[in-house]
Amino acid sequence: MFLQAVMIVLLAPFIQGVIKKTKARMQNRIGPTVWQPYYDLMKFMKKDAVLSVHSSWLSVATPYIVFVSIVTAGLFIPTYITNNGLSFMGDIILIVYLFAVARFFTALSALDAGGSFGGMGSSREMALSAITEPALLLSVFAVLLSSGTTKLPDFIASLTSDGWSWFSPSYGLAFFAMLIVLIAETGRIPVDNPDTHLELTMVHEGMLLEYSGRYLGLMMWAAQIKQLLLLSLFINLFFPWGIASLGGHMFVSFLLYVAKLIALGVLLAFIETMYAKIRLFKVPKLLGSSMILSLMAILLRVFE
Amino acid sequence: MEQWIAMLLLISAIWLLQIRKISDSVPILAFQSFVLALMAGAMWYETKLSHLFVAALLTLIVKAIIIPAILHYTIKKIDVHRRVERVTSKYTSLLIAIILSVAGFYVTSRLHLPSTKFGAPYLPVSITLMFLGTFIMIDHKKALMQGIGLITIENGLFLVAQSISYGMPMMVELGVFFDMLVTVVIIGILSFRIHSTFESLNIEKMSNLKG
Amino acid sequence: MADFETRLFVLSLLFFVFGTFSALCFSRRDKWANIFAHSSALVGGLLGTVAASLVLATKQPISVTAWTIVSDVTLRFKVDTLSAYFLFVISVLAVAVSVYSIGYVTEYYGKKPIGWLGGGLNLFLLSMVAVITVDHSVSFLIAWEFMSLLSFFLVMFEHEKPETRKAGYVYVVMTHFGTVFIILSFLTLFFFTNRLDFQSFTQAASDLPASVKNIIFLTSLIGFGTKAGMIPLHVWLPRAHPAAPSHISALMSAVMIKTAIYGLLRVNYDFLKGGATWWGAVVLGIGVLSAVLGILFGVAENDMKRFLAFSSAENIGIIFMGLGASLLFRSYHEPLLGALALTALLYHVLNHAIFKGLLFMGAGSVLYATHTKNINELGGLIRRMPWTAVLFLIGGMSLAAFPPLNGFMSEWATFQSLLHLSFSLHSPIWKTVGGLAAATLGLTGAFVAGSVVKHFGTAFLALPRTSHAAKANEVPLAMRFGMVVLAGGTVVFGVWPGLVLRMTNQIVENYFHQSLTGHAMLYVPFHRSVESISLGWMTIIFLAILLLLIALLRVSVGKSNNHYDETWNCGTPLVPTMEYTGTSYSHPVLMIFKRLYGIERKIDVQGEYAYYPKRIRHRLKIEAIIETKLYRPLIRGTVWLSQRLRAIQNGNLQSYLAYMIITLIVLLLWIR
Amino acid sequence: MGEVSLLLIIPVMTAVLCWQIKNHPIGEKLQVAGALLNVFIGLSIARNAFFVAPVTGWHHLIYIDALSAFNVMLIVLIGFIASLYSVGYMRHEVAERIISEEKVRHYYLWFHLFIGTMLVVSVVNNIGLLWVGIELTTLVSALLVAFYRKGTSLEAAWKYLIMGSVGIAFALLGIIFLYLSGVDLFGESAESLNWTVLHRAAGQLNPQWTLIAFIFVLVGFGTKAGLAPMHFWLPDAHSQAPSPISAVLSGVLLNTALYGIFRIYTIVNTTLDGKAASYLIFFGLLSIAITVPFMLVQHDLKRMLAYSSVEHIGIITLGVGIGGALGLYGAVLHMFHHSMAKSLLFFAAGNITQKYHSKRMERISGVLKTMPMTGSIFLIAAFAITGTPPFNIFISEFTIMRAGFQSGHLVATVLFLLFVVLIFSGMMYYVVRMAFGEAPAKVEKKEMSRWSTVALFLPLIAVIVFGLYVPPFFQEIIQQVAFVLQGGKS
Repeated sequence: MFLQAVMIVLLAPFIQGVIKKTKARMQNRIGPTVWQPYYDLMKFMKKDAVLSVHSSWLSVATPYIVFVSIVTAGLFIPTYITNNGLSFMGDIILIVYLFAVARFFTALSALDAGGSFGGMGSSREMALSAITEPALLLSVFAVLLSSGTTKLPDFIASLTSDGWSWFSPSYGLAFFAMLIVLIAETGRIPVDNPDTHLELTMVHEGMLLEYSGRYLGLMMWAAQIKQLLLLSLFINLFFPWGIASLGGHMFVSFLLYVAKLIALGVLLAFIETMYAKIRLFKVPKLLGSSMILSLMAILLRVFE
Repeated sequence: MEQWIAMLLLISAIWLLQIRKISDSVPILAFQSFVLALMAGAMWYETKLSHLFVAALLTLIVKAIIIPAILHYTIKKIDVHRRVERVTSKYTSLLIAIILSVAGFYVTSRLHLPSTKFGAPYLPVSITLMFLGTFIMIDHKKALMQGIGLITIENGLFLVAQSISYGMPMMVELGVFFDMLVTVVIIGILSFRIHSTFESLNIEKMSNLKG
Repeated sequence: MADFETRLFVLSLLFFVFGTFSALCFSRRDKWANIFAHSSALVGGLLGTVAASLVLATKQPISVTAWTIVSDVTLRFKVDTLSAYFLFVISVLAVAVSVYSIGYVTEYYGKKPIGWLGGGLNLFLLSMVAVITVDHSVSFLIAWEFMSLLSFFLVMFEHEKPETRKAGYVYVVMTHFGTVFIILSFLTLFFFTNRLDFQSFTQAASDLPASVKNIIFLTSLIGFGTKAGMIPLHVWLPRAHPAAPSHISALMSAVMIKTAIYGLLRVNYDFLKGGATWWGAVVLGIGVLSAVLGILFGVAENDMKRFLAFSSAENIGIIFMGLGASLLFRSYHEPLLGALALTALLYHVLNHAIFKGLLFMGAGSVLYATHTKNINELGGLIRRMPWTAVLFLIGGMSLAAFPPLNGFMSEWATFQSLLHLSFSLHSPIWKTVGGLAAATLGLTGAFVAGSVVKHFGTAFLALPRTSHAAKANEVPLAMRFGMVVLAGGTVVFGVWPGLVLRMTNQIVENYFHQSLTGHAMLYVPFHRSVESISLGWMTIIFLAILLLLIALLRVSVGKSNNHYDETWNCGTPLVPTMEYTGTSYSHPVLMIFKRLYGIERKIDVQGEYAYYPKRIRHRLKIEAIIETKLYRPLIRGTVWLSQRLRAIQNGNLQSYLAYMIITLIVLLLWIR
Repeated sequence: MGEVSLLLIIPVMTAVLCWQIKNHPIGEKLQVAGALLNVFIGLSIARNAFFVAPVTGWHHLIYIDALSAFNVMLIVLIGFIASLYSVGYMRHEVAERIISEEKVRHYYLWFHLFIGTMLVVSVVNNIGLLWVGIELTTLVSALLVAFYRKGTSLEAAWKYLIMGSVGIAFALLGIIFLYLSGVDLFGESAESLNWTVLHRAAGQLNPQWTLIAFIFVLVGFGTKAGLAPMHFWLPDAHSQAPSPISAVLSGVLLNTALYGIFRIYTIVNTTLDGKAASYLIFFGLLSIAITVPFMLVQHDLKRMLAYSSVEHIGIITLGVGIGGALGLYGAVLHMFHHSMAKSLLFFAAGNITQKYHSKRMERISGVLKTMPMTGSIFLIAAFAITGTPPFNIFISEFTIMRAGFQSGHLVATVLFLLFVVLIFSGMMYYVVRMAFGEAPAKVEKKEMSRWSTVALFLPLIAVIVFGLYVPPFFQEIIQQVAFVLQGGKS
């Protein structure tokens, strides 16, 4: 478990870098190196922090809470091994709610300083999350329905054991449903724009506006980890092939896992360059369509 | 004989509906009561039941003399010589009266009650009298006329009481007479007060208590 | 052994009685009334807690016969495991609330009769205990209405405010309507069993014809549902709860509406013992409806207590989901799953009682310190009242079902039971429904989180918006202590589900002959897989990682040195009016769900250029569709009709006489 | 035997004395004393009737069984409380210059005569005399209704008198028919109207005659008892009379009229073996239903209470109609409970109207602030009268509902429940508005006189205690009365 914790923490910035790099290339820019996020984080950690005079202890506590709760959630998500021996204490529901905790504190800290940008971002985030969360759950359930458990390791075990049924249509639908949710949750275009601070468009970044130094670093790191976790969740729900159970040939599966991550990252970057950001009040429709997809997936699964 | 009496009673009741002045009602009422007394006398003559005689006597005294006297006094005191006011027109009221009489006869006929020795024809008449009495109260707007309607109803009662059941037990009859008397007196008192308060006996003025 | 518990139970009742009378005796002396009333309530609560836990431990029911009311109606208290569980909930809340009140009622000193308030509180507790312990339908009805009546009077405590009077009226009428339905269901049971005591209901009711069972089920559902505040019968709830004094609202929201759940369990599990499948579906549907609509209406609120009231409706919805699921499982003969669902709902009953009590107390503390419940007039309280802030935050997190607090545990169990509708039942409908229901539960969870952020953020963070908020002071010790008790509860019952399971299993085993195991971990062995959750361990890991992180940062880069400066506000100094208000916070949601709110939005811009306005007024009129579309027409129609009907009494004597004679003639024509 | 004559004489004596004694303070105390004395006598008679044997006398002119005794008990109790209350009430009226002192003496005169007439009604054995008594109550109480010589009170009195007399006349016809139905059994003798005799022979009576007799009696006495649709005089009279009189009218007079109906009903029902019950159920339900709109939209406090009386008379009638041991038990219990609660309510309303100088409910608010005692009692009574637990009315209403379900009158019972809850919501709307809130500025915060508050307590105790505990001896009494109503056979 400790290994996994370290792994996700260290791997997250790399994936972020990969995505940024790919994007840059697709926009015919050289772009920073894939290691850039690591430099950023180190820089942030060293820098002094400026906090608002109006802010309370909450602003200081939040980054730690957010970071830790996301890392904790990471321990329950299979990455390159099915079972790291922790799954008895949590399942997908706990994961979703740990993410919710992180989001909750982020939104609170955004209000702490009293600026209207923070409030704007926070209120948008919470409004969108109210639709993202059921969409995520629904798409996950659509997949889990086949194995009848909310425990991811058991699910993956059953999935790998009784063959990988990618071609069943319900999987296809669920796949697209979850892809939409994935984009929304990682705060990427067309739902949110991660590299802007323009108040009309931003959602997640707006909440971090008052942060600087180590606190900002932790927040961004946490965001990257969350992105990694969602990607690996996605991967293991849909392409769990080659994943090792405890004591299996770890190394191979680890390499496979990284490869899948990179591939998915590239895909995300691709999508991001293809589309433009849509209006805030269009987003619910998008997520709605995701829910419809997962509902259809469930129906197909049920009535087949 | 019985037929005649019955007819007279009916006519007197309908007549009460047709009067022009309130003061006219008093003699008609007296006449009605007199006929009633006559009837009681006749019953006594046929059945030789002593208390029927007493009843006849009481009817004569109380109903045909005292009560009209009281009413007359009241009317004089309030001096309502004016014309009576009706809800319906004279002819409509006549029509309704006829209908009510028919209804009364019909009702009693379809009750097919076991007939008694004497005065079988009196039953429908008495019920009709009650209907007509109530109609008098409904039709006339002058408060006093409702007293008169009431007395008509009571006459109808007496008709039954005397004829078919050969009168009630003595004590009850006395009580009833007493009540009649008191009622009329109180009606008199109240109509005095009403007249002094409302400057009229028109009960349509007295419709402030609604809902 | 049992007689010891009996003594404790009777003693606790007597303490409530004593509290009532002593408070009334001292109604001249506020201080004494306060102390006597609430201390005796406290003792009564403690005794009740002990008695309840003993009964749950030993499974020996308490039975006390008080007296005979009329011929065959006896007032007897019988505490079996189900009653004991609810007794436990009530008593715990009684303890916390009575401690809290000692501080809270000081606000009313000299202004309002403390004696009546304290006495009312005691009687209210007494009546609630009676409701869940009497075992005869007539005495149940008496206790039930007595409870409603007392809560009505307590709601009316600040009857100078017109809206309070309106709330009280709506409340008392709706609860009476509900009672009528309960009476109907009892009478129906009586019609077939020819007895009125619960004993014979339990024996006879299970083998009634199906149609009769359906009638009983529906009437009892409507009857108890009104009190529980299920949508669409909830309209009294968001009115009455905010109107009452806060410690009373805490009791009403945390405990009183739970007595309805008790009633439903009694009827469905003890009396009817199984019925049609659609029962579960109906309850589940109502649950989903209540949960979603309840919180959606709640999101729009800027009044703390109104929001909490709406969220009570939402939580009732969650409880109903559990109930519906358990009924479904029962009708499909899935004992283990039924047990899980029943546990989930019982667990949530306790949890909701605890955190909703805590939150209402928190709102009460804010009210006490600032004399306003409107969050748009608050702000920055976290610095003025740190204790209240933290406690309120804990309550809010538990309300939003965040691990490691208790709210999460029961929601997890509910999630599991809903999901296993689709995992374990074979009918395709339930497979679909289960997933959807679970998703809606997620939806409500997210909305709750959003509203909690809104309320905590607006009321406690950033700059104070008014002088009330700026001059607020921390509340007295007693109030804080009362809240701390419940806050402790949220943590303990979160990380140690075993405590609750030990109690609920006693009940669940009666009905499903199955039980869930667990100490620090809730463990459900299904035939296909094993579901388990352990917040205790999760917390430990969480803390471990936290410490590790801090330590690492310390050693690698040392302590972060912070500078403090003005919030960046496009270069202009930040003033409170620029802060995000509650209204603006919930605006996106309102826009997304326009249809539900019947929003009337008016923006009028003054000034010659629209882009350089002198003044902008923005009015947002929100009304819940249920009231406008359902209730208002009904009421208007009734009044209109009765005004027409009143015409028969037209004040005219002649027409009255006409009625008489017509009646007579008709009757004479009627008879043979 | 002497007791009974005392029972009838004392009220008359009191009346005359109050009228004659010019000294007002003595007079008012004296009338209270008289009423109190009568309570003792009445209760002792009642005790004999309940637990020993029916009291008879004056060669079978007097016959007091459980039913009569029950009525006597109610009359003396309510009478006493009302006379107690009248003291404070009338003092206030005099102080307010509304009436003069010798008008008060007239008031006491008529008041006690009124009580006397009602006692006569309930002790006589002969149905004819019973009729006479009821007519007398009409006449006397009409004068009391007209007590304030205002236009409205005269109007009310006139309507009351006329409708009452017409109804009574119908009733007399009914009684004559009843007499006829028995006359060929017993021949013309005073005995043949004694209801003991009739009752014994109920089996052989002529069914046609008895049925039509019952119809006339029902419409007739029904008018007096305020059964819909003959009730229209009732709200006027009850709202215009002085409050203590309203209490007596609602609390006792209606019961007395019902007593007349039930007496005859027991005979008729035995003759027609249960055919008559349906009429009672119909009129009972109609009376409950007809009050609903007037409760939902109402402006006058005392009218509202009057309508609620109509409702409760309906409930009692319904209970008797439903019948069976349980139904009758409930009905009788309801009689008692209604008298207590309603008189309490009227007394409280009397205090309120005197304090606010108005019966218009929109002018009344914040009673709890101006008169905490009266206000809280008013609230309790209001909840009690609408059948809310834990107060007495609920017990009886629920018993009647039980009986309804037991005897299979499901529709009637459900309708009954529906109407009751509608009435509750109507009444509460106004009660809440009156009791709570801020009082108008001009009204001073002070209870009415001690007399006016003390009188509230006796019924209050009944209202509260009997809701939670009906003492066994009282249950025994109710059993007895129900037994009589059942026609002596269980």
